[in-house]
Amino acid sequence: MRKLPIRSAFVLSALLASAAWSATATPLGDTVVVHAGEVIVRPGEVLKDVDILIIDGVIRRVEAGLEVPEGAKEITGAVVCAGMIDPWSVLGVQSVEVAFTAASPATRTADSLNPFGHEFQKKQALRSGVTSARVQAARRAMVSGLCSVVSLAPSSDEDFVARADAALSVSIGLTNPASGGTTFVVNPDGTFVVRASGPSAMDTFERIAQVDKVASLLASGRTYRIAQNEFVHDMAKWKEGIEEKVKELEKDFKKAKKDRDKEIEEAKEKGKEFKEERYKEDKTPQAPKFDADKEILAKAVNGEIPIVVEVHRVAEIRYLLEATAPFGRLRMVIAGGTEAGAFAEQLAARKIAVIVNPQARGASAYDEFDGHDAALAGVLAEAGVDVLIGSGGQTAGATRDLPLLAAMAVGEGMEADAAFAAITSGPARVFDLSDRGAVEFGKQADLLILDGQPLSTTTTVQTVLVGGRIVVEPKE
Amino acid sequence: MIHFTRRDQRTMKNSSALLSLLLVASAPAASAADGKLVIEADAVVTLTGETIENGKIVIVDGRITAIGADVDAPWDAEHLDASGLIAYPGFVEAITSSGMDRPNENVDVAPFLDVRDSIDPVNAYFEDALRSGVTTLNIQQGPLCVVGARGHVVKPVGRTVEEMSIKPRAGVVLSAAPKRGKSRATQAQALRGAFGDLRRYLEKTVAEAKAGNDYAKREAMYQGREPDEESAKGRDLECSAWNVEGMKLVPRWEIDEKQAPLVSLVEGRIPAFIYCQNAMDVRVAIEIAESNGFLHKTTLVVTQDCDRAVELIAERGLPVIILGSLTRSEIDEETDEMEEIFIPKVYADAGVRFALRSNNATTQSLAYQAARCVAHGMSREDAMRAISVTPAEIIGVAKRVGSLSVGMDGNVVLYSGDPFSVEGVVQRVIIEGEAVYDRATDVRVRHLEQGETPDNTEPTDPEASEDDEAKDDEEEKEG
Amino acid sequence: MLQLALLLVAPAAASDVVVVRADHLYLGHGEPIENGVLVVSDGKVTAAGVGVKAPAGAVVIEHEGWVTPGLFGAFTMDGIGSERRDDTRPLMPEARIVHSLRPRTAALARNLRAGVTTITINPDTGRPCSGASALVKTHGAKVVDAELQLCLDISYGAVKADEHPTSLASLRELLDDVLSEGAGSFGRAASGELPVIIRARDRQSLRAAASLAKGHGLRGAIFGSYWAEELVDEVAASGLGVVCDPVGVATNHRALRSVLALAAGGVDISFGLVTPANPPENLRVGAAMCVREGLDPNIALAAMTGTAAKVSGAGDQAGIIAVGRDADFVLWSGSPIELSSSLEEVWVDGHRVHGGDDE
Amino acid sequence: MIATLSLFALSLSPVPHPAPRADKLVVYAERAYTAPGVVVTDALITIQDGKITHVRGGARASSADLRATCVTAGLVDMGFRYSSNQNTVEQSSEVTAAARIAPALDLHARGWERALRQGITTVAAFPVDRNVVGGMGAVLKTGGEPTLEARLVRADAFLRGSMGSSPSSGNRPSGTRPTNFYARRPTTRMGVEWEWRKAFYDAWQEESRGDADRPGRAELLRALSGETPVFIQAWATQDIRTAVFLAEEMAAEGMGTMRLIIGSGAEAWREPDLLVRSKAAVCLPPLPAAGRTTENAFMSMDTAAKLYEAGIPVALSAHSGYGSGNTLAEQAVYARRGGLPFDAALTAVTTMPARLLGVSDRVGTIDLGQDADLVLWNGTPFEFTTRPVGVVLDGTPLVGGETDR
Repeated sequence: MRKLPIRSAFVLSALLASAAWSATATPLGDTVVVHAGEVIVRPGEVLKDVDILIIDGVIRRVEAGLEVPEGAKEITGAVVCAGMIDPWSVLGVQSVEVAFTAASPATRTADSLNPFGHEFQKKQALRSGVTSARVQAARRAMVSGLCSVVSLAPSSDEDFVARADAALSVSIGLTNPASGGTTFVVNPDGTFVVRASGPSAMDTFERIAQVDKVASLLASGRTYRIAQNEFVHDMAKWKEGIEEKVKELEKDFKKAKKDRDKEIEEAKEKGKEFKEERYKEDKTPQAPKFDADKEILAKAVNGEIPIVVEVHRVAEIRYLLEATAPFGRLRMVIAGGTEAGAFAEQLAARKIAVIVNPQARGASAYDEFDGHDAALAGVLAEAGVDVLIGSGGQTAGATRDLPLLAAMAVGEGMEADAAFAAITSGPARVFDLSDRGAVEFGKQADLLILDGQPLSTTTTVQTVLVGGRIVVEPKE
Repeated sequence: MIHFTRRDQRTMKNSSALLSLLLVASAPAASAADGKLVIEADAVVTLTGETIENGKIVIVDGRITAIGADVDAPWDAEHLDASGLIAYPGFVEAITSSGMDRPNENVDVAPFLDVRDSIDPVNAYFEDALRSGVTTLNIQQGPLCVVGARGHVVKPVGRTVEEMSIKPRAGVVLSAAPKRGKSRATQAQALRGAFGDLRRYLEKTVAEAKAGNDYAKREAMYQGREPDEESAKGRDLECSAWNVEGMKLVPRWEIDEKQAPLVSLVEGRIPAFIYCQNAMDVRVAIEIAESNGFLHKTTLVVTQDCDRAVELIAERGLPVIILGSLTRSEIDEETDEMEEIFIPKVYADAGVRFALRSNNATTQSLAYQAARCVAHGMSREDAMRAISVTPAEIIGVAKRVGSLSVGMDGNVVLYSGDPFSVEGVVQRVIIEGEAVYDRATDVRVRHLEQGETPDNTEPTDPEASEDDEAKDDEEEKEG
Repeated sequence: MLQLALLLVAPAAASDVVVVRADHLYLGHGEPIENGVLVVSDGKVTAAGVGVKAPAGAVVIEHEGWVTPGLFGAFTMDGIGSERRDDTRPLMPEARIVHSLRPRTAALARNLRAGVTTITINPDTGRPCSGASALVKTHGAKVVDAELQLCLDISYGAVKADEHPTSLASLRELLDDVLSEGAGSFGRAASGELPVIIRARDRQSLRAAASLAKGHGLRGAIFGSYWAEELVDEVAASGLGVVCDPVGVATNHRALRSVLALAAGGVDISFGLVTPANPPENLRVGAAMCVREGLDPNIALAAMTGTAAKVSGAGDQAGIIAVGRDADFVLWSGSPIELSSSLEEVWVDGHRVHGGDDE
Repeated sequence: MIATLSLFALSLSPVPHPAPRADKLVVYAERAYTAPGVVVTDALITIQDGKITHVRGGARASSADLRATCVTAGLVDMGFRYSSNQNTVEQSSEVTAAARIAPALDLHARGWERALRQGITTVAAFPVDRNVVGGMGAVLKTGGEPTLEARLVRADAFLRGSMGSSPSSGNRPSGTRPTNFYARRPTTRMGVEWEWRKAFYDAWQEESRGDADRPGRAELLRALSGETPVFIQAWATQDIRTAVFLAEEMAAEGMGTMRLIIGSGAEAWREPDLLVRSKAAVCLPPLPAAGRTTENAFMSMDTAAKLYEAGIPVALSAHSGYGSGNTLAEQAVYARRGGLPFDAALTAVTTMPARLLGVSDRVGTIDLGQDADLVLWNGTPFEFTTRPVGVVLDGTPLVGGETDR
């Protein structure tokens, strides 16, 4: 039989230990005070020797010499920072759902989330300090649908999905891994070889055509919203008209009745059939046909939700920026952006955030990564672009390595504070998670207690708090 | 993407119309004189009441009129001497898609269809059901749908569906697990879309009716008439989750036949059976049922690792029907250890009512499934309940079948011994007072259990047999 | 501090003498030396340690970071295009991958930029014996050793459906037979003269590799660590080192556990590169990930340098900074274990070949 | 009445029990079926160093480490499929009598653990049936240290091969371009039988002529002489007949009397006289739900009983291990439902396969000096309502089921 590897006791929220996702965390009482040697309040802003007061899972105070309320649970740590947020993940989405390609704007990742899946990967991600993630199913579909932000240590099943429909996601020109094929080569000696040609990329025109499609989808969303607004307007107008007409009819009713009786009389006399006078009024305006997909597109066009576009190559990025320029309220976020460095200034000017995955690529990577430059995150940040760092949205296990990815970006020239912001406050801001991403008054107490700087290899995450609950306890 | 067990399909494939006809034809010959029958057995296991030693069951006109050790039988009743045998109520198959021509409809949302049009009364499946002591079957469309056809509860005898019928329009199947060509997200989207469409359809219908009335009023005024009396031929929507104001304006018969069954569903008038393949599907199933007001009429049809969502199911008090293998193993990614889980026990321990389903009529019949529960430490009573009373309750026929008591259908299965033991086999089956099965004259039992090869099962065409072989091999691989 | 003994007076001053004074000097083994000094002359290391005096006239570089030996990339397939393996017969012991090497290839330059100065180029696995690997410097494609290791594969990957051997039993028998017969390269492997690298893809083949090595007195390495967690004792007893499967972002936990278990069991480990499919930057990523899981940082450093060279049978030629050895080293802004550290300069044979003033 | 497993109750997981096997272990059972036909009530079985050292009836449970309602010897599955992988068979020749299965065994595969969990402690392992003569099979334990040394019960226990379509399907008829060896292999049943006959004749003649030795000859000769049994997969009637006729032809030619075991002999019931005449034994495949097995052979619940009544040695198999949903205990229940007496069912899953594999001196019964392989049941074995709840292998408790209420 297999040897049982000896493992240190690792206590985790019951969510992960048991099958159900509703967690019964270590009871802490309602009040927690964290005594910290150093608090990274937000990237670049560090307070030394302060205490953090948490009441009912929310940060109430961050100050030195705090008086500990009676009955409060006290925790001490060297460095405290906000829980990390992976802005580009598939943790909790099964690989078959990630690979699926037939989606529409109204398809919801929230529906393909498996609260019972990836238990171990979630546990590992939490242990490395990631407490939330934006997840996207059907990644390779041109329109992937709505993505969700999940909490990796939820306190209840409602809490599991932190934001069900956080943004609309689309992608431009991704290589379809199912494409390509095999060729059969017979050698002179009669032996044969089967050669796999590997997946083939779309050509540039197809990719550009996808940008067109995305732009026309957005336009259709706008048209839909306009039609809806027009209908509301027309309907109000019509009702007004009808009300007036009714008043008129009521006023004229006696006369009409008299006339009618008279006409019936006359008809009888003449032995003719009585003919009703035809009633005419304005036609009722017709409501535009409900379209679930256009509802979502309209929201995106209106900036009610962000739109995340995975796009990599120069040609598509250039055309995308051009084609989306007319949509003034669009809140666009670029994911991937392998060759986005060339557009840094434009991106900064239009306040388009870019989610970079600074992972090194081998020669077997798809052609969209041909222009991969490890320095991208640094280059963009330097130009003032809002850079987020994500684990790439392909493998659930990658979210665990989010802090390492941020460290890699630093190694390739990004400022350390910017890299830390790219996995905490940045994603929180871009995806409207106003209660996360910083250690300050009013935020949800998603905190990491560390023995060193958050991006260092040798730092250990000792305790993780989510909503004030301990979900990772220190190793023995 | 729930698959029918291969065995189901094979049973259907091996069906022999001839054998079934023989059986069906022989049934009326044994019918009771004037519809009165007395069965005298060594023991009568009623399930809901006491077990009666040397008991009698009196069946008049298909219903049980008396049951007990000392009951008076009508003087003119036919006597069935079941000495040496034990009487049980017939078992209840909680859900099945066997016994009909293709079990799945390709259209996503098709509650306007009815499985009755697909049921094949001479399918050998029904004969196999009798042989394994099943007297009630809930036939529903298969799991490859979004919203499926309406089902039908039948008994496994009769020459037509009408003769077989116990309860028509016995529910609608929905699937939270993706059908072919759909992902979980698009399946959920389609499910939600079906009810969204329904609601918008009703709203539009009401709005049109209202606009029509208003117009008629104005027209009357213009023409100098008194407006017609408004006649409310419809009634309010009785859905606990959402409402459409003004449904009184729309008579029910005016509702599109494609939408009408869904109206019954959201009003909780018919049961819903929702297929769940994995635990994650349970969440979607519950959400759809809850947000459309039919959770209280919902049964989850569960397979694979759905038991991981047992707390969710228990919280809502939903019953489940367990399909497929009763055991599964889980491997811990961190420790690499394997754990074996006996699925019914997980539900039982969480207080979830569950029904079992057979995987085939020979090696994994309903009685076998229940016996495995006993092997895994559950009580005989609980195990027996899972194939009789519970499924009868779930499909809404508990007042007629699933146990033996006065007033219930005269369905009695006479066993030679304990149905859970290796010796206990079905000797006779009586349905609504008619003796419909006798092991002594069962041709197919000699084929399946006693090795006798009926001539027509021997492959005659060598080419055809090659094909079968290839298929078998393929199936082996799949297994 | 053993390094304290290295109080050598550097040879006479010359214009080509370079002295690097670093906050942290790591020699490829042991612990890093604080405030270490490295003296290079004529492309060779002439002194290294604490308190080494700079010869007069030498160019002195003050480095506020780390200096380490050039990283060692085990098991690459760089610079050989698609000619990775000759498929005509199951045993090709005398085939040399070096003849497939195109010297001017971007792949070698990429290694260099990642701090990897020496690599082994291996014929692809998937045949019982696919030939000899080569030891190559990534700057200038200098072939250090054209016949470094004999490459064997004892796993299911080397079994073909339509050619002998089709079974694992025959595969094992075949390798046993040729090693016992001892002709040519097999004989040199069996005598311990030529190191081997044996591909193992599952627990069964790990065990088979260990027993093959034990049975024939082979030295060298197993390539493949994924399933090693439970077999550390067997591997340790075989005397073989392990070239671990590449570790990168999202590598699963079992792979990490196996690396840690091997290290804990005293087995010499290095990280396989498997370039160009796997990027050379992953060498540091793998080391960092293992450190985060609990691997001793010094073992992780050695697994990229000194131990790595040793495991691949190149312990005498690469991997460490020592007197008389080629002066191949890298200047980092911090410890290479920290991914936030940047590579600043790469020196090969006493010359700066990447970074520095050029950038 | 309900089994209590005091030791397992604490450690229910399937992990190896930390207790070293040198420790003494005492097992109590209300009934111990120590051998077919022998029942010891209130039995106390003492185990030392992995062997059974003492069995006594009328004892009290208090001194036992483990308690169960019933105990049998560990089950033996001689049709175990540890893998479906073709790399277990050397296909570069159709006849590879010298091939050994041992180096191809993946002792870490889950199949072993799955078999152990259902009470199977000993199995036969052999190459996948893609060759005519596949090679030498071995007998192994399903648990313990995952090394061959620890698990091997008997190496070279039998010569394994196949009749019927499995060695010929997928091969190409001659006339196609000979790109690989599939073009020269048999494509029909007669080709398969010819390979068998040729292999034996060649071995015999080479030996008679005193030709230089070659791999496989010794194995074939030992098989011919009856020294090692010949285990031939033959599902359908025609293949069973072919196997028997082959053995009879060899005997008639004076080349020796083979000990023939028909593997997966679903249709053996159609040829009882032939099998009795040739003294062949039969290992049955798992019972199919609708009667038809692979090769379209027909089998029913009473097949085992029929063979038993005809006096044919019969072993049951679940083809447990890789990908099988069947359990061996379940096969015994079906056989009993088909009319096989309890003792015969116990024989068919313990002593008979042990005898056929030549390992009955170590496994198959609970007797002094036998390996301490036990199955602990929560009731009378081979009933639908009972199951193995614990397994002891070589004196070490390795598996505990979930607790029973």
